[in-house]
Amino acid sequence: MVNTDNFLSVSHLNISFNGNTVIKDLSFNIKKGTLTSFLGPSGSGKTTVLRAIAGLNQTFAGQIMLDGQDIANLQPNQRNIGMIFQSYALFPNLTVFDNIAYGLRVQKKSKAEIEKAVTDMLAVIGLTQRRDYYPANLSGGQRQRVAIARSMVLEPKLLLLDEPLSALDAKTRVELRNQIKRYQQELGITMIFVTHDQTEAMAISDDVLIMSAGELEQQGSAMDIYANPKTMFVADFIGNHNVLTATDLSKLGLVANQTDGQYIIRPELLEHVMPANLNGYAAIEGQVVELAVLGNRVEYSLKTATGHIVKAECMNQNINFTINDHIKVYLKVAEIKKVG
Amino acid sequence: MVNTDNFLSVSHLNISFNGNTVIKDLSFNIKKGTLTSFLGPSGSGKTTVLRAIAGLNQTFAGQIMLDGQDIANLQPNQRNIGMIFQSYALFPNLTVFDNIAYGLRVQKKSKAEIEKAVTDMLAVIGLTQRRDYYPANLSGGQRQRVAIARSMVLEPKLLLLDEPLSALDAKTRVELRNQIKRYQQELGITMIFVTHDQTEAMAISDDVLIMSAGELEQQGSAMDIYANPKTMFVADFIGNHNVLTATDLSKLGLVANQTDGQYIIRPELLEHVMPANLNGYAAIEGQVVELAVLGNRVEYSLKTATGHIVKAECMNQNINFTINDHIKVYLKVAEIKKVG
Amino acid sequence: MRAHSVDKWLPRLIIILIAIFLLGPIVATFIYSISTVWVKTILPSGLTFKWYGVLTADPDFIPSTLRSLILAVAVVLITMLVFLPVIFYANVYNPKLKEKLRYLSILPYSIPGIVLVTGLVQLYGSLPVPKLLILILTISAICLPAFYQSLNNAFMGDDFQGMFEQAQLLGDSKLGAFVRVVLPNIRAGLMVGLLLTFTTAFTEYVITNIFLTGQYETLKIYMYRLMNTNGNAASVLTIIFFIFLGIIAFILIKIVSSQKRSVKE
Amino acid sequence: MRAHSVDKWLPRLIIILIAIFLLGPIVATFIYSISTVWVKTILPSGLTFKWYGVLTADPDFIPSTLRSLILAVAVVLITMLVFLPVIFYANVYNPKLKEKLRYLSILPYSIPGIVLVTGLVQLYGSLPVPKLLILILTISAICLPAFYQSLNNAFMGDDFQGMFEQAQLLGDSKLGAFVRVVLPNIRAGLMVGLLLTFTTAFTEYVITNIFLTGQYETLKIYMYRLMNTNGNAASVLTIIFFIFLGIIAFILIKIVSSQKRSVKE
Repeated sequence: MVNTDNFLSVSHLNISFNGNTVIKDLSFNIKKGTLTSFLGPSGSGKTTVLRAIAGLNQTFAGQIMLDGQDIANLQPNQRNIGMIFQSYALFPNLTVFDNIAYGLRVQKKSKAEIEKAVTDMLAVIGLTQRRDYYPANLSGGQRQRVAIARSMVLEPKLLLLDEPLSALDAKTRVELRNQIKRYQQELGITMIFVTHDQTEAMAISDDVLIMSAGELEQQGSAMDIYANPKTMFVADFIGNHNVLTATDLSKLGLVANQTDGQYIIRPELLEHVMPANLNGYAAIEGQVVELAVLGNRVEYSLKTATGHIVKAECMNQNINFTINDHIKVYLKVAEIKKVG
Repeated sequence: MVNTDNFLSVSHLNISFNGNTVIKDLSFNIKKGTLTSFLGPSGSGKTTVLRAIAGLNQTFAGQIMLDGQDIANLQPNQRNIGMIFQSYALFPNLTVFDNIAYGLRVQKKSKAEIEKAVTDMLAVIGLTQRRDYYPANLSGGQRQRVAIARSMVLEPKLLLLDEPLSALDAKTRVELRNQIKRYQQELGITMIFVTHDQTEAMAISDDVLIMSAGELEQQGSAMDIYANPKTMFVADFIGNHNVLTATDLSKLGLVANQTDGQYIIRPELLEHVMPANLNGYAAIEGQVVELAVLGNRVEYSLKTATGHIVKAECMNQNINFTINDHIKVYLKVAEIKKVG
Repeated sequence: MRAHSVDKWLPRLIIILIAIFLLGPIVATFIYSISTVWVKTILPSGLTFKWYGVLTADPDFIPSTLRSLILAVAVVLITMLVFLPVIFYANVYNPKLKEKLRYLSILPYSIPGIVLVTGLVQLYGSLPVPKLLILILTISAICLPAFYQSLNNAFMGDDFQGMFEQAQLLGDSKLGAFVRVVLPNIRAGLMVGLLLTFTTAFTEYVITNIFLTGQYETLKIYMYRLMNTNGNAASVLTIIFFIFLGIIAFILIKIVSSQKRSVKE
Repeated sequence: MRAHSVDKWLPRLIIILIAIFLLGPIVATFIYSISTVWVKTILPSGLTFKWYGVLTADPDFIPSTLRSLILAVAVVLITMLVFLPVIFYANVYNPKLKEKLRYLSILPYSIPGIVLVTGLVQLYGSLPVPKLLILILTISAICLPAFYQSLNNAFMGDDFQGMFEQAQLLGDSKLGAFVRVVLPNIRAGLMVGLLLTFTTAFTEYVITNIFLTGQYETLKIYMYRLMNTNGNAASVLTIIFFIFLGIIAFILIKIVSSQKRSVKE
C-alpha cells in the first residue's frame, strides 16, 4: 500500500560509471508534500541520485517507486517529475510566457487553458510584467523563477531541484530560497532540494538527508541532525561544533558519565553571560584568542589552561570582553551530546 | 609629508568608459599596514578603482599617491603593487615553485636567494609539499594561496585583492579569509580587499569603504559602519536591519525625541529573554509570523498590533516560543539609531 | 592620462591592410570586366558592358551553373541529415566521441584534395556506383571541418544537454525536443555552417575536374576554360561569382552580428 | 537497466564510415604505387618498387620540393610575426577588433581562390613587385582563418588578460610577459595553427599555378604534370606527400591530445 510516508521510495540503488561505484546501496523514503534536502559535499552523488529519479541516468540497479508505481523503466517524459537545473536551462528562443507554456503545449492543451495556467503561474512567481521578455533579459533570480514555474505549471508529482541557487549572489539566494519554501507550502508539491550549503538546507527543509561518497549518512529533521549528529562526518559537515573525546571532557572537568567516543558541544550554547541559576551548568575558563565580529554575531575562541581551544559564538550584544581577556563561559551539561 | 594615515591617497578620481562615468570624484586614504575592504554591489566600480591603482587602467583623471610618490604615470611593472585576481591567473605552464619565483627571476635575483624566498613563502602558505605541482593539480583554495604567495614574495608596498574568494566554495572561503587576515597581520602588508559580501568584509577588515555607483558612501571600521550607517544605502546593504520612520517608532511606542528621518533597529538587539533590569529598555509585542532555524541561530519576525513586521534574531538556545505564538522582545532604547 | 601608443593603432592598421589587399583584386576585376581594352596601362582605355551580354548568351553558362547548384544542394542535404545529428549527439552526450570528431576534422587539412582525388580515381573509379555520388560524398567529407567548427561554437554558448533533457522532462519526445528546442537555438551557427558548406561545394574545382575529368563541367570549371579564351568574359563571370558569394557573405555577417545582439540585450 | 538502442551506435558507425571513406583512397594509391600493372582488375597483377626509383631520379623532383618549402616557410613566418600579435591583441584587449577579425576570417570562404587569382593577375600582375611576394602575401591571407580559429581556441581556455597583466604586475615588461607567459600557454594551439598554415601553403595549387603561370613549379604542380605522363610515379609522389602530411597530422593529434591530458590531471 502507498501511504504518504513512502510517496517516493528508493531501495538498494546502485549506480556505477565506467566501473566506479558512485552510489552504494542507497535506500530512503520521502514523505508526500514535504521538502527534503539532499545535503553533502560536491562529489557525494546527490545529483546522480536526482538524475536517476528523473530518468536521465537509466543504467542503475535497484528500485524506484513513486506514488506506488515502479518508474525505473519509464522514459523521462512519462514520469511526471519536474527538475530544476543550476544552469536554469531556459529555452533562449522563447519568451517567459512561452517557456512556461512549453509543457502544456506538448500536452496539446487548449489556448484558453494555457493562457489561464501560465498567467496564474506568472502571478505566483511575480513576473507578470515580464511575460514577453526573453531569458537573456532577466536577472539570474528571475530566470530561476521562470524555470521553477515552467515545471510547477505541469503539477508534477515530484519536483527535483539540483542546486538551484548556486549560480546566484548571496542576497538573491536567500530571497529565492524563501520563495521556494513558500511555493512548496502553498502548492503542496513534494520537493527534493539538492545543496552543499548547510544553512540553505536547514532554512528550507522539513527533512534533511545527508550523503557522503554515495552513501546515506543520516536522515531526519534539520534541527535533529544539527543537534544529534550520528556520525563524525555529519557532525563535521553540518555545524561548527566543538568535537571532544571523553578524555578531553574529563580534563575540562565537564562530565561524570564518561564512556569512550566523541562528543560535540555546539558553540552557540556556550554563554558568556552568567545564568541566573547555575544548577545543571558547568563553566569553562580561558583566554580569548580569536574574536571575529561578523556584524550581527561574534565568533570567538577560548584557550583553556589545559591547552584546549573551545569555539563559542554569540549575538553582537553586551560583549563585555575583548581579545586576550580571560573569561568564563557557561554550558548546560545536558547539552554535551555523544556522536552516534 | 607622508604619514601612515595616508599611505595610499586617492584624490578626485574620475574614470569614464565610452562616455559613461564609472567613478565619480572619489577620494579616500588608506592607512599603512591595515586591511581595508571595498564593499559594494557588483557594478559599483570597486574593481575599476583597483585597476587604476595597479596601473591597469591608465585613462583617468585625478591623483594617486602611494607612500608619498605620485604613481599615476608609472607602468604597472614600476609600481611595486601586487594584485590578486578572482581567476587566480596562475601561469599553467609553471609549477607552484616557478609561479612564486616568477617576479624574483624577472628581478634577476640569485638562485640561492630565490630558493630561500620561495621556500619560506611555501611554508607560510602551507604548500611546501606541493612545490612541484602544476596549477591544474591544485584545488581552488590552493591556487589562490599560490597566487597570493606569488605577489607577497615581492614584498609589495600594497596588495590589492579583487574578490579573491568568489570562485571558492563556502568552507574554503572562510578558511582562506582567515588565512589572508593572518598573512596581513604577520607580514604587515597594506591590503585592499574587494568584495560584495558583507560578512566577509566585516570578518577581515580593519577599515571598510562602502561604494555605490562609483561613489563613496561611507568609510570606517566594520563595526562602526554596521552600527551607525550614514545613508539608507549603507543601512540596507550592510545588514538585515529593521528600518523605521519616526512615525513608525512612535506608533510602536518606542522613542521620545522624535525628529523626521529613518531609524534602524538591529535584529540581534531584540532579546526575547527579559533583562534583569528593565531600566532603559522598551518592549515590542507581537505574533511570531516567520521562524527559520538556521542551525546555530534563529531568525524570526513579529507582527505587531500596529501591523509592523519586526525582524529579530537570536542564538539557537532556550527558544521557548514557536510560530504563531505571541511574544515580547526587549530592546535598549539607546540602540535605536538614526540613519545619517 | 596617457594615450596608448603603438600597441593601439598598429593592429588596426594591419587589419585594414589585409582587407585592402584582399578587396583590391575584386575592384580591379570589376573594372576589367567593363573595359574595352586594358593592357599595359594604368587605367583602361574605355568602358563597356558588352562582355556581360557575351557571357549570358553562351549556351554553356546556364547548364554549368545548374551542375554546380546540384552538387552544392546535395552536399548541403547530406551535411544536414547525417552530420548534424552526429555532431549534436557528440556535443551533448558523448564527450569521447567529440574528441574523435576533433581528429577527424583535422584530417582533411592533412589529406588535401590532390591526394584524395588520385586515390579516389584508383579506388572508386571502376566501382559500379555513379561517380557523381562518390564526388558528392567526398566533397561532403571535405566540408565537414568548417561545418563542425560552426556548430561547435553554436553548441558552446548554452547548456544544450540541460535544455534537451528539460524539454523531455516537460513531456516532450526526443525528436520533439530536438526540433523545438535544439534547432531554434543553434540556428545562427547552423546557417553559417550550411552556407560555408554550400559555397565550398559550389566553388569546388580540383576534385571535380580530375575525378570526373571534364565530364561534369561546373561553373568553376567553365570559368577556367573561359579564362583561356576570353579574359574579359571570364572577368564578368568572376564578378557575377563574387556578387553571388558576396550576398552569401553578407547574410553570414548579418547572422553572426544579429546573434551577438540578441545575446547582449 | 535498459541499453540505449539506435542513438548509441549509429553516430559511431557514421564516423567509422567517414573515416574508411577518406582513408580507403590512400590505401588504394599506395597499392597502385607499388604495382607493375593495375588496369581493370580487382587486384594488381604484380608488385614492384621501381616507380619509387623513377621518381627520385627525376631532376625536377628536388627543385619543386624546395620551391614548395620556400613558399610554406615564408607564409609561416608572416603568420607568426604579423598575425599572431594581432590576434593576441584582439583576443586579450580589444573585443571590438576581435569582432572584425571574425568577419575577416569568413571572407576567404566567400572569395575563393579563383576569384582572388583573376583579380590578382589584373591588379598586381604588372606592378614592379616580385610576383612571388604577392603570392606569399595572398596565401598568408588565405591561411588566416584556420590559424585564427586555432589560436582563438587556445585563447579561450585560460584568463590570458589576467596572466598577461599579472606578469607585468610581477615586474615583467610587455614583451617579457608575452614571451614568458603567453607563448608557452598557447603553444599547442599555436603549433596546430602553424602546421595547418604550413600544409595549406605547401600544398596550394590553384593560385600558384594561375598567378605565376607555371614559372614557379611547386611540388603539387609537378605532381599534376606527372599524373598525365606516368600514373604510377604520380602515385608514388602522392604516397610520399601523404606520408609527409601524415607525419604532420600525427604531430597535430599528439599536440591536441597532450594538451587535453595536462589539463585533466
